[in-house]
Amino acid sequence: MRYSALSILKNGLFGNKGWKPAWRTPAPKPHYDVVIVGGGGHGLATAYYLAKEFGITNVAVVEKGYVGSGNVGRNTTIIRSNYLLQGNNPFYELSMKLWEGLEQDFNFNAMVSQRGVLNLYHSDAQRDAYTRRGNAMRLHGVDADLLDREAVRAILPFLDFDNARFPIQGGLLQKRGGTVRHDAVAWGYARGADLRGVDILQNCEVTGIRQSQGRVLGVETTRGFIGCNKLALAAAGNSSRVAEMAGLKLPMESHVLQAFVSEGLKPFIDGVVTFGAGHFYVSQSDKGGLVFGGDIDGYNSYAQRGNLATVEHVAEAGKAMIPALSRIRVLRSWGGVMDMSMDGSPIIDRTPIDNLYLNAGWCYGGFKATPASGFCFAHLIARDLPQTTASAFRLDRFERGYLLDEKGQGAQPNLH
Amino acid sequence: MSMTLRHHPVLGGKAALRLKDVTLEALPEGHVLQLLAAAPEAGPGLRERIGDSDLRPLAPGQWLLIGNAPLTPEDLTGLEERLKPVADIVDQSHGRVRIALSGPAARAVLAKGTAVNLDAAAFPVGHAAQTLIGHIGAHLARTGEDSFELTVLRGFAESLWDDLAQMAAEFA
Amino acid sequence: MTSYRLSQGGLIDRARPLSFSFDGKPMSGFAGDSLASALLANGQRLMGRSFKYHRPRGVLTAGAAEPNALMTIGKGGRTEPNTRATLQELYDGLTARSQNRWPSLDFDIGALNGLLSPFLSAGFYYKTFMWPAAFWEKLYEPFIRKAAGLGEAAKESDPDSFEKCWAHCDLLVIGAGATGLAAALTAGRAGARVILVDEQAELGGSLLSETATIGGVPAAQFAREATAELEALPNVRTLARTTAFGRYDGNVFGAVERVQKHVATPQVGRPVERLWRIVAGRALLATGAEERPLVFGGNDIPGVMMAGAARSYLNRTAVAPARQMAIFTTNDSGYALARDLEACGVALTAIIDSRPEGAAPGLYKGQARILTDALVRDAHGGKSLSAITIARQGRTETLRLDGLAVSGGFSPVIHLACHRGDKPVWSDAQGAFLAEDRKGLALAGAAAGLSGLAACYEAGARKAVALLDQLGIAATAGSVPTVEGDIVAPATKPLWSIPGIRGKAFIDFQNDVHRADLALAVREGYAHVELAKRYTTNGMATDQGKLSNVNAIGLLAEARGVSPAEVGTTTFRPFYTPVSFGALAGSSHGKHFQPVRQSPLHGWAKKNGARFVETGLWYRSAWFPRTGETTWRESVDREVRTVREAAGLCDVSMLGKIEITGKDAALFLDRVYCNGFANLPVGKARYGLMLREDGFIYDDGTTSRLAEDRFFMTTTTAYAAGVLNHLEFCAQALWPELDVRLASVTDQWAQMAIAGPLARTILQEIVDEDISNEAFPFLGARAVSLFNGALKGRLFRISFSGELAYELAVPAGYGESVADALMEIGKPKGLCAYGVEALSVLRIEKGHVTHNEINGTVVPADLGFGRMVSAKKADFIGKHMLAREGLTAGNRHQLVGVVPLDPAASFRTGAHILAKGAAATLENSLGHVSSSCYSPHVGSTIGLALVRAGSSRHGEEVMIWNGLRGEYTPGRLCDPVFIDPENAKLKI
Amino acid sequence: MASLIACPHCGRRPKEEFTVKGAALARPEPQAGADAWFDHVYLRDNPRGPYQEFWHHTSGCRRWLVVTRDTATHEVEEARDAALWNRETAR
Ligand SMILES: Cc1cc2nc3c(=O)[nH]c(=O)nc-3n(C[C@H](O)[C@H](O)[C@H](O)COP(=O)(O)OP(=O)(O)OC[C@H]3O[C@@H](n4cnc5c(N)ncnc54)[C@H](O)[C@@H]3O)c2cc1C
Ligand SMILES: NC(=O)c1ccc[n+]([C@@H]2O[C@H](COP(=O)([O-])OP(=O)(O)OC[C@H]3O[C@@H](n4cnc5c(N)ncnc54)[C@H](O)[C@@H]3O)[C@@H](O)[C@H]2O)c1
Ligand SMILES: Cc1cc2nc3c(=O)[nH]c(=O)nc-3n(C[C@H](O)[C@H](O)[C@H](O)COP(=O)(O)O)c2cc1C
Ligand SMILES: [Zn+2]
Repeated sequence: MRYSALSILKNGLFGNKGWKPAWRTPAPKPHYDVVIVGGGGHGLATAYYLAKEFGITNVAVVEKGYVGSGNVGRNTTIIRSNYLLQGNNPFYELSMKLWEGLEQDFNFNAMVSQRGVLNLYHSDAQRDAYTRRGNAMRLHGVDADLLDREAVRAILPFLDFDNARFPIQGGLLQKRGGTVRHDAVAWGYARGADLRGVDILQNCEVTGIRQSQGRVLGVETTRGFIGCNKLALAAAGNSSRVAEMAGLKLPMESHVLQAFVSEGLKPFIDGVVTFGAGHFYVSQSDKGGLVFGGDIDGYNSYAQRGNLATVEHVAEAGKAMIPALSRIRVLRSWGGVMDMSMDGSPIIDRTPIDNLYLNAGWCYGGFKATPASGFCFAHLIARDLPQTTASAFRLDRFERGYLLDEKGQGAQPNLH
Repeated sequence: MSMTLRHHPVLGGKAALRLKDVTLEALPEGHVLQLLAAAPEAGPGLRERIGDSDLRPLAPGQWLLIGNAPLTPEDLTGLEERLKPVADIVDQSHGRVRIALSGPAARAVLAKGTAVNLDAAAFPVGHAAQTLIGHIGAHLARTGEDSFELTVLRGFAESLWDDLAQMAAEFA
Repeated sequence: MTSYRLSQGGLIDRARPLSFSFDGKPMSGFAGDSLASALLANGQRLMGRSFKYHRPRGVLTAGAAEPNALMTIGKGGRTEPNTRATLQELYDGLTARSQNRWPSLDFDIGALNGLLSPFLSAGFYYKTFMWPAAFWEKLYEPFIRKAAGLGEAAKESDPDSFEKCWAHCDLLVIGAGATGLAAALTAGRAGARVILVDEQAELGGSLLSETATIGGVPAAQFAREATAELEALPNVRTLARTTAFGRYDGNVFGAVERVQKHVATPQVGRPVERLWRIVAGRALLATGAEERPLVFGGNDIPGVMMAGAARSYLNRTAVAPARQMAIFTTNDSGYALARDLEACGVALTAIIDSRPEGAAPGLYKGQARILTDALVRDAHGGKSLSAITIARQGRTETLRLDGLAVSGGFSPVIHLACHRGDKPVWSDAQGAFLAEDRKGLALAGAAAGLSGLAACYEAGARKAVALLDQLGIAATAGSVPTVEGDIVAPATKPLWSIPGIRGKAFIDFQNDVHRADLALAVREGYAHVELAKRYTTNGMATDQGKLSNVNAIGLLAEARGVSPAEVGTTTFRPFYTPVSFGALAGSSHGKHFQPVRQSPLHGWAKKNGARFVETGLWYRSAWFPRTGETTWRESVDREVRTVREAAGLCDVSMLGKIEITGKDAALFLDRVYCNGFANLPVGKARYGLMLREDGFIYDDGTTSRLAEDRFFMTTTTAYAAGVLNHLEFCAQALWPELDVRLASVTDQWAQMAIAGPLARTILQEIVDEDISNEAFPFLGARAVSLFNGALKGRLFRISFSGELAYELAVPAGYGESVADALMEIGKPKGLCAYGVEALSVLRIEKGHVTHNEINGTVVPADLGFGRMVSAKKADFIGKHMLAREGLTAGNRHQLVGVVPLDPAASFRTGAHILAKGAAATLENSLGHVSSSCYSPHVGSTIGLALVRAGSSRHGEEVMIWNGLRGEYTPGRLCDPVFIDPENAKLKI
Repeated sequence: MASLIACPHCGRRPKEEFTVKGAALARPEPQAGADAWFDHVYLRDNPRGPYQEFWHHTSGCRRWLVVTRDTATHEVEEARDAALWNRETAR
């Protein structure tokens, strides 16, 4: 069923009784060509592109909860391609390009909204770091603008320019950055994949990986054994646990990141702004809530909830950046569990086990990567060759010393 | 070359802040010595070697020795000799600044900064703890039922003073 | 006018009239009124407009769950959008404005959306607005964004202050109704440390709205007497106007106290809100129960109200919600309202009771017509209720009236019990979700599903005893005072759906989610409770589903043919009610966002006219302009030249300084630095590189040996704290067997660099010892006597600038005086003060690195320090990862110098380096300029850069590419040392 | 967790006073070999459940602790001085 203004009109006139489920609820088949673990953005996008771009449709996505119950449904929805390193930037720009045509592609309005991402700087050193970054972007043909203080003031006059502990000196702006409606991404990919024959199996937790002679045979799940020719892991915050079922130990830790939404407000702030003198970033959803967040809590966690101290830190930085936030009330806080990798960059690679593929380590930045991650992972699964822009995301880079460390923090995940 | 050397106490310009229920005052920059024992569990014999100076626990195997009078280099060497081999001394007389907080509201003021439970049962007179007061680290000692002393890094002293003054404002 | 003030009764203070305004209209109320009760008393039942359809809305509740009566109060920086009129106390001069309407509350164009509602069903926006693609950002989205949101926030800063506080107790009691008061009294009398919080302006909970008597006195009076007793106990702290908003790990509760939200002009020196972090030994939730609305057509029309709320307005604030009322109930509690309405003289047309059997016999003695086995199917009216249609035994009947009170049963308020992930359990008997007692926390009273004042009181006391017992505190429950006139309402079967509804039947009032939306969600496959929430937005408004969630779950259960237990709830999360940024931020904002760390030489720098720059928490002197100098560059160039030609003095006090003692100190340093330290002679300093365990450089600095077992380490300013943490880690967690003791002495010493050819001459005037090159050669380090023995300091002959230079450390309190003295001595010889800008130029000219280069991705060899890495040592931090292929590869980024081909041209840090003639692509980027400056010595801009295989590229022509600024500068790579490569100047 | 960590030296203190480093792992012997070192520096068990990690009481006694904490419930089971841990467990 195609979505359009016309279909809304037609259905509206008949009591909205004619709508069909966005995706089916099939029973698991005994065997698939490809089984993807994780019905988050990446798993669903992988299934979608496997079917659409690589013609592999005998695919199941197994999800332990409901579609989008993981980080795709709990992130702060920021998309951008302002990466520094050669191993990263082209990949994220590919993702941005895919976002730009996504909705028409999968016939679902995910509200891809390029209202700009502005990173503030407060010191010469930060300015220089942003200059380096902005130039890396420009070199790859990505839009980037370095704004001075007055240019920032012109866009956001209500930031604290005059009484700040760390005065704002300027900012790096990516105009094509912005936000996307998180849930709609999961739903759009799920619907798109389902239409092409992919089985989406909700409430189906993978509890074991059956192997024989160095090959994966399939997965044990709460809904029985499901066989497959190829097994693809896209379990975001639970990657270590799933990989462990295959005997792999990964270079990552699971950490909790909190996010927040305020009460609904009339338009307050248009694009995304990040504070350079503390941990805070904010945007306003199309529904009117200010969606914001800060740094990770800093300790290993699988609990999907955070700590009051972090809440306070975030609010402090928020009010320091925008004094007018003072009387705005925060409605809800929640947490998401992400795999924080040892260099802050992701992994899309084969594993030492022949037909086992890994997509993991997205830290707090994998939402923006969703389309490219799905596309590149599908490419790897289908062709057994990395897609060029994702060729640096190797699993053995730690052992071999080819790290992708944008922040230079080293092998301590909670510092990335 | 002979010069008149002037000592600049960092809170020297601050008059005591006397509010109705709480008083805030900068204490003289006398001496603050950090005593470091070889092992955390060391410490016996310390008291005998230093006499009845004000010795406040800082961390396992570490103490602050505090007094209102500055020490001469000779005093310091003497102490160092006496403490060997039990503990080493690092002179922090200039690196740490003390602020006294007293009055019936002193506890309420501090509770705005520290998570240490200041209940008399949990933190009796003579107790000390290194802790955060808001965003600033300080060593907190209870010197009386209603009086406390804070020892803070010199660089943060003014900020801590300002914060305390703000926290005390409602008790004016 | 339909609602009105009763001539007598209530807890309001009729002697204290207050004036306020609503949408500019002047009105009046009394002390003790909420904004909502005052509006009702003024006959203002229309209080807001809904989110999507702009339906006219009146107040539905009298408490925290209010979804409709949200308004903007205050002015300027005190503007508060979305304020619940039900919890806002009235004060004199309060200004309130309605929201989400244009041009006015009465006449709102947005209400036209209601006509389009068939096309605006749940999730419609996911299905359209996709063509043409460019229209989304230009047209559709801006329109949607304007329509979205409720109140409008101010863009001004807040003039008032906020603060935070810690508190500790044995027992935290949340909610001060009968249950909470009983618990607090029991625990307080036993001597336990008790904190009792309640979000209402006054303690008492539903007792304040109650007409029953307790111990022979009216319930409200009982509450006041109990409060007085609690306030007199030194071990009890009572906090009214305080909402516990979250339960966190370790039984820490977040609570926010509205200290001065009920006054027109907050008193200066006191916060308007205070954030409490309460560390509770044990906690008791006595948070009561939320009455559930019923889902019939038009259930949102102003004049429809929760029965408990109607009781509260009537009894507590003496306001009649309407003139002609009916009650629609599924349980006995509706009859309590019936009794009270009649007592107040409000006409009661009928009680519509969904139960075939009706109320317990003898419970109700009033006059109203009672319709059992009956349902309200639809309510009618526009901005005010005018009639209801009742369905009973297949027949319908219409009643004309202006007020309808509803009670669909009760949902215990269990939020806080579920914040740490515990799932509530559906109870068929209670027709509600209940939470279980957990370690550290229990529930009692209505929050645990109990009804009846006596039962609640008894339970509160009993649970308090049990919780204290777990802490080893003995308490006794005492006897329950006699309760008279209480109508106890046992749980009844929930009523989810009502057949035959014509109008819109709302579930989530604020977000305009109605019954058909949920049905659609199920039809489209979003039937999981979490998906249904997200697809319809049910429960996502400012009230977080307090009224709507359980009804939605019941309806989903019916639609899916399962029990509510199987549907389950969505996740309870903080905040119980929304909390302001102000409260969460406390005083940490503006200039007080972070503390200031001040150098002991700050005063000296200020006197010398320094311009300061924030560096971490420090303020560092950046440059020292002199009269006539108009740009910072002029001053910096002069300072640099002066240092190279005469001498300069720079404040380096903010370098991290660590004293390391103990008999294994040297061995320890040998393990934490990649180069050797064990053989460092006493009296010498050495430059050290500290690696991370992964082999990359962590920090650098000099360490001097002051005695066999005493070292003095300096770190960079930025990494001072991190290095000490790291060293402590090594000493305590890795090698506790070593005798090594660490103390930060950063604040103990004022440290100044005296650099330049005349440095020695100047310094010798205050240093008592001989500091000639022979007596005190390069890298000498020793204690010195100053001013003829007046002061002891430490002197290090080290140089960041490449000139003859020293760093002198003196006790911080004397720093300013010593610097003054040096300036006085040095001035005639040309000594100047120089700041970090000049320092940076000097070090770039010399090719010295900082964290611009040590950026966490470089290994020693990248910076030309390969030979410093000891091959002899069996172990040091970082040794074992260094040999990896990627860390030794020839094309790694390595340190080089870079200059423009044309000396008049310049470039900046952050520019990329491209091979000459190479296309401008990221693949072609060879690296970047990590530091740059104008070098008076070289006479052009110079830079340090990290460039692929850079050390073998000296002499190569490149393009210095800065597309961000449109600057493309042809340049040449060169040796990174621009001055005195032989280090001759250091050794004179 | 945690809102509060019971420092064995200072008593219960809030998270703000601590710095977390990550898994409490014994450092391999210098000659342990590349695989052991790689495993030590980069690979983590990352369990859901009880977990030992290094916490530093930065704004308190400045001792490094080994905290045993459940990563699913955030319940802290034990916090002990890292030197003690090192002597008794790590070797
Ligand atoms: C608070 C927060 C804010 C963020 N903000 C941003 C942002 O602004 N921009 C950005 O780019 N990124 C952001 N991120 C990161 C981003 O959300 C993630 O990187 C990304 O969503 C991860 O990919 P995913 O969507 O596939 O993950 P998920 O949605 O988490 O998908 C993984 C799925 O695997 C399932 N699963 C796990 N184990 C099993 C099993 N054994 N069996 C079956 N299924 C299993 C999970 O239930 C889950 O649904 C944020 C993350 C968080 C937590
Ligand atoms: N069947 C039932 O479940 C039921 C239903 C309705 C009423 N009742 C009656 O209500 C009374 C119950 O008394 P009770 O003491 O248990 O409840 P209560 O409603 O009298 O008191 C609860 C109090 O807790 C406050 N509160 C709730 N959450 C809070 C939070 N997070 N922070 C601060 N304050 C918070 C409320 O504002 C209220 O003042 C009895 O009379 C009982 O019969 C029972
Ligand atoms: C971008 C974004 C916007 C959100 N806006 C709201 C909102 O307006 N109201 C609300 O109640 N929750 C909102 N949420 C939070 C969700 O209710 C929910 O807490 C979150 O998706 C995590 O799921 P969980 O709380 O069920 O674990 C939002 C979440 C995201 C990611
Ligand atoms: Zn401690």
